[in-house]
Amino acid sequence: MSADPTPNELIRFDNVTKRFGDNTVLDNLCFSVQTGKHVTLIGPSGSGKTTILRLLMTLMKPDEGVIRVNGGQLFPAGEKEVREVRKNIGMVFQQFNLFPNMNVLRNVTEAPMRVLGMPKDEAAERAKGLLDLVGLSDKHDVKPTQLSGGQQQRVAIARALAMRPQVLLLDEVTSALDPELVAGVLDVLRDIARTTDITMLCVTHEMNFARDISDDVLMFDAGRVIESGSPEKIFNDPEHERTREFLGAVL
Amino acid sequence: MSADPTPNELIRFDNVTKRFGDNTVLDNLCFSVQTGKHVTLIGPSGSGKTTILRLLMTLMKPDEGVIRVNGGQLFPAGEKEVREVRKNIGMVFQQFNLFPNMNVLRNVTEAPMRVLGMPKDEAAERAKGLLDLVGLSDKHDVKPTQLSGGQQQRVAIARALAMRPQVLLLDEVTSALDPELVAGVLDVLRDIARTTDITMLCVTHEMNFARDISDDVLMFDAGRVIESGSPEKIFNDPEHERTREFLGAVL
Amino acid sequence: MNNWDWSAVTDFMPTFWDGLLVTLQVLVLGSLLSFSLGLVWAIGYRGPRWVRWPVNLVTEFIRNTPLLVQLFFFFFVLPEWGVQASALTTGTLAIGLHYSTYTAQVYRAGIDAVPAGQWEAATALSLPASRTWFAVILPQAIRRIVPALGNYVISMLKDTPLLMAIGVLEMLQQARLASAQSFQYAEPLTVVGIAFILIAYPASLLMRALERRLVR
Amino acid sequence: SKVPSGDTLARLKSQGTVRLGIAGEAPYGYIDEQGAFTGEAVELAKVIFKRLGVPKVQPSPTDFSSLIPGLQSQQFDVVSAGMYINKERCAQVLFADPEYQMLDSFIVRKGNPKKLNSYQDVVEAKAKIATGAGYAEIDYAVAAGIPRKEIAIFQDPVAGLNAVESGRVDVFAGTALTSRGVVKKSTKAEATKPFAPVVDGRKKVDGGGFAFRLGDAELRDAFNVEIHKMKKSGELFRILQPFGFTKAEMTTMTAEELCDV
Amino acid sequence: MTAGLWTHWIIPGIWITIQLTVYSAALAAVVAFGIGIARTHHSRVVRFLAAFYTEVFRGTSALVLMFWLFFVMPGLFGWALVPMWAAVLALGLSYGAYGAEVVRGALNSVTPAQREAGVALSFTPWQRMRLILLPQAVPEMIPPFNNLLIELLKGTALVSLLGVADTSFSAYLVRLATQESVEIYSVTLVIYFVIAFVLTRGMRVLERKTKAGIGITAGAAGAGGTR
Ligand SMILES: Nc1ncnc2c1ncn2[C@@H]1O[C@H](COP(=O)(O)OP(=O)(O)OP(=O)(O)O)[C@@H](O)[C@H]1O
Ligand SMILES: Nc1ncnc2c1ncn2[C@@H]1O[C@H](COP(=O)(O)OP(=O)(O)OP(=O)(O)O)[C@@H](O)[C@H]1O
Ligand SMILES: [Mg+2]
Ligand SMILES: [Mg+2]
Repeated sequence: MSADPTPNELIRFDNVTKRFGDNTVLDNLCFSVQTGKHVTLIGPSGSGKTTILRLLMTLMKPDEGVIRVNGGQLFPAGEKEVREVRKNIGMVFQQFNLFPNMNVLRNVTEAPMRVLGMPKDEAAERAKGLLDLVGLSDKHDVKPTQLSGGQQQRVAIARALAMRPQVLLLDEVTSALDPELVAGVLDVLRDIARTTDITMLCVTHEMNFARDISDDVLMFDAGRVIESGSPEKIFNDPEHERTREFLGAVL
Repeated sequence: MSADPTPNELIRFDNVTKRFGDNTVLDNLCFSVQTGKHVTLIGPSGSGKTTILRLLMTLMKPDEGVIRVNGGQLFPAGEKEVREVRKNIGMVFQQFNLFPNMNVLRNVTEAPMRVLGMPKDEAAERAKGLLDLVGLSDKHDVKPTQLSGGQQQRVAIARALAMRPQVLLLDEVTSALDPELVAGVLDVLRDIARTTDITMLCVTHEMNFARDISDDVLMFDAGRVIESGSPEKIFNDPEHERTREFLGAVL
Repeated sequence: MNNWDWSAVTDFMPTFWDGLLVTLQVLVLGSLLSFSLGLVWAIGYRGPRWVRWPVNLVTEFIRNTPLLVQLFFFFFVLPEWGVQASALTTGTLAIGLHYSTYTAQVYRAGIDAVPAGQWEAATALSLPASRTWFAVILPQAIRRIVPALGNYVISMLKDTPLLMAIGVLEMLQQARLASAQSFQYAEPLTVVGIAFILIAYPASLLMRALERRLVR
Repeated sequence: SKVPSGDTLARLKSQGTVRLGIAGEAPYGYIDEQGAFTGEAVELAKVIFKRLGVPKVQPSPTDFSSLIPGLQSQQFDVVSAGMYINKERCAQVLFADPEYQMLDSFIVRKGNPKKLNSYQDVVEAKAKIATGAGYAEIDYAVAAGIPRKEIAIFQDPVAGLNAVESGRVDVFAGTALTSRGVVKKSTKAEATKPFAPVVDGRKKVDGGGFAFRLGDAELRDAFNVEIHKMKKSGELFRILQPFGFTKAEMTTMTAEELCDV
Repeated sequence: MTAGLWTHWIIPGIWITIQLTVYSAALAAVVAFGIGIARTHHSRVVRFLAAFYTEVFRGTSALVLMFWLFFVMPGLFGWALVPMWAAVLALGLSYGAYGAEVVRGALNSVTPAQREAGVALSFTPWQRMRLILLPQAVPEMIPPFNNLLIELLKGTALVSLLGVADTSFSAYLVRLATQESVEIYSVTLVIYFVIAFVLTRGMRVLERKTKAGIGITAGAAGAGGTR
């Protein structure tokens, strides 16, 4: 939560405020994430966790404040700069949001080919590797609608990774899944967290998963970070009353 | 369940069969209800209880068999005879089905005025009395959408009674209500059962209510009456294995 | 039917076929124009305010005023602006423009039915706007769009007779010319009326079948 | 409404109004810049019907090709709109004797670049010709050898003028007076010298007259009596002159003669 | 344009346009409810005839129908229609066919339970229609009716081709008198746009009122309107 830039800082929110009408969702928020760290955001519903990810992904704009990613400024900034910065960020959504009109392989190759200008063969090669990684090597030609939710979410993870982002944003990626499909998706993510040096910013209600993979946990409430630290500290010995209350309810 | 007509018999099903496609819902059903009795139909879901009430209300037609109400024949019969017989029957639905385009008072006065040709003043007088009875004397001018479910159901009961039917059909009238609203509606019905000589045919899952008001209980299964008798007998000492099973599950 | 004259029908048939050809020509070109122009409007509806607002105004205006008056407007005004166009061209442009304001709404509804998550996923993958539109959004919107467009093609067919007002020799104008010459009104007009029903009814059956298949 | 029957003149007298079908075309029956009805036919009708005992003339504009059907279906009691008397029309309506005779004229671009002065010129120059819906000029053009399909048809002479000005067509064929009147305000177009169309090798001079329903012979005859008187006294010319008619357009032809050709 | 042209032609023309719209809309409403209700009738024959009507009148072009009524009917059946009434008839019959589909759709959208409640109270089929189904279906019909009304308003311009002196035909005559095409047709388009705007506003008010009548407070749901 320090306010001075440090050399290996990848994401930085400075006094970011976001309002919806009268509802101030983020209130002068400051925080930063170091390169390569896996950070989990926890907090009660409506505390603004999703909003943070959507701001980073430029799906909405803050009302005030500055957001920086990898030195580049996301807000305020011109459309072109934003596009450059955005290429470093991947996101996986709660509802998967695969493109239903493309088969699995094309879902994964589309962006590298069109955005990074990767040749078709190379993109396909890479996509196959990633689909192997998420355990779907036999589903290349299938349309997303023919997959289970868990399979769709694993394709979505592969799709996000295909752009080789520096940061991966994950917003409750298992909460739309049937309980028996959750484990498969979390295993894939654990694998990625372990074997790559990607920076992860992760909103989740799966506290065990958060404990497993996180370097840092940020506890949110009412648009502010009220507590942060290692998962051991946060889960075993929270400082704030609010955190204790929240963990008491979800654990 | 006797097959010979007795003088004070009000409702009589003779070998009634009803099918939906391949599904035989009522299978050569025979039963009768004496004038003034309060009869409760119980049985597992899908056993055909609602179907019996809907046949009586002429909302559907049987495939075979004869249905008589108060000596008049409902099926087979012409449109005009049916309408005459139908005037003797009132029904209260699970989903209330009040008319949203009329206020509470008009919901209750409309049918007596239009169908029985009752003068407006008399109909209003009567309606006010009934709305008193169901405890809604202060809601005459309100639209149904502004009432709670329990209040709506009580208006629906008043509406059915306003036609002075000989028979009142009640199909799980409390099952769409929030638990705290159920008691009010059942109290109103107990009152009516006690103070009037109306014949009641009642489908319910509220076994206590059934025990309170019933003269007879008919146990249905797979489109047949498998057992009937006083509530004491049925609830305390059922003959059939199936009845015991069913009561074990619901009590 | 006291004075129905079959020979008047036979006399009319050759010019009727000419008229039918013109009608179909207007229909095909007008449809293509309205399909593409409508898409432009629809994309405009989603643009920034300074695009959206004028596009809305223009399309509302065109949609709420009669095609017939628009036909006159273009027919008499285009030349004053130095645009030389035949009646047929003017008519096709006018009907295409008029119907583009309807197809724009069809596109809009189809596009709005694509879940917001699809736009967000495209942004998250940094897909350029053109790819987002043509590879992600439109392919999904198309199943709602196609049957509705088909229905407007049928409406357009029924509006082609208006082009007679500026002298386009479509079916109705042919019928009128034939009548003005022979003073027999019943036969040519009846032939044209029946022709419309014979074309429009099967076409609308086809559209309904298509709708059932595509929109589920 | 049912088609009324019986003596039309008596009915008109008792109503006090006669409905006159016009085509909005100068100089026959049109509205002026103040929005009032005027024109040769309107003014003439006012005089004659007053003498027949019908004080009021109610002009009713419609498009040219709807005039005869409108007359037949009782929209109007009489029609006058620069309508030439010819065989086909005589089968549909009764014409009064013509109040004028008329040659055709073309509206062409200023200077008549293609030198189009007759239907024959149009054929030779392969020029694009237009005329009005229901006009007799269609048949003249066809008689000169222009395929019917290639004749553009406009609703009215102003549309024709616009088409000529903009180069959509090379000529618009109409009656001499119409062409002369319409081009008055135009800087880009002019009217050719009047000429007689040739049909079946014969020069054709047309006459225009009032048209009545086939059943209204008595009305037509009464009208004829008046118009003959006015021809003799010169009153007819005095009425027509302000609308651009000249002595050359006065005629002694009868409807009967014109109906034969 | 001179004042004379306005007072003699354009303004009376607007008035004719409004009259035509009102009369045709009234006829179309009668047809729409008649045919629309017939399409929910229990008798198969009635339903078939109603469907047949809808298909025929939706299949043909309003302008062709108008010409047919005006030019052909007198010859075939020996009675003539004033152009104004031929137009009202053509517009009313064909827009009525479109309206019938709206009525049918709205009636079908009332939950079947309401019909059953009506049966349980011994209402006759007609009483059920009048007292229960229609009052609930009408608010649903208003937004699509608004769209049809605008189409009908535009359709009234067709009468100018029969020589009825409505707004379009007045514009046409004024053009002949002044040869100023741009001005007159621009003004005409604006006139139609303004009338359409007023009609749409009126229908929105009507929608709010009828919805309030069945206990729905509009607003969030938004008035459908022409968009
Ligand atoms: N598009 C929007 N318009 C208006 N309000 C919004 C919008 N998106 C979010 N909000 C509001 O912002 C607040 C924070 O929302 P956000 O989705 O960030 O919460 P969250 O922490 O992700 O909650 P959850 O755990 O339920 O997903 C909520 O009160 C929500 O109602
Ligand atoms: N309209 C219908 N079409 C087809 N099948 C129907 C229809 N109505 C009822 N059924 C079937 O008839 C059977 C009996 O239905 P009914 O509603 O009479 O049962 P029930 O005893 O009232 O059950 P519950 O206690 O669940 O209300 C069920 O299997 C049901 O699926
Ligand atoms: Mg969230
Ligand atoms: Mg039931």
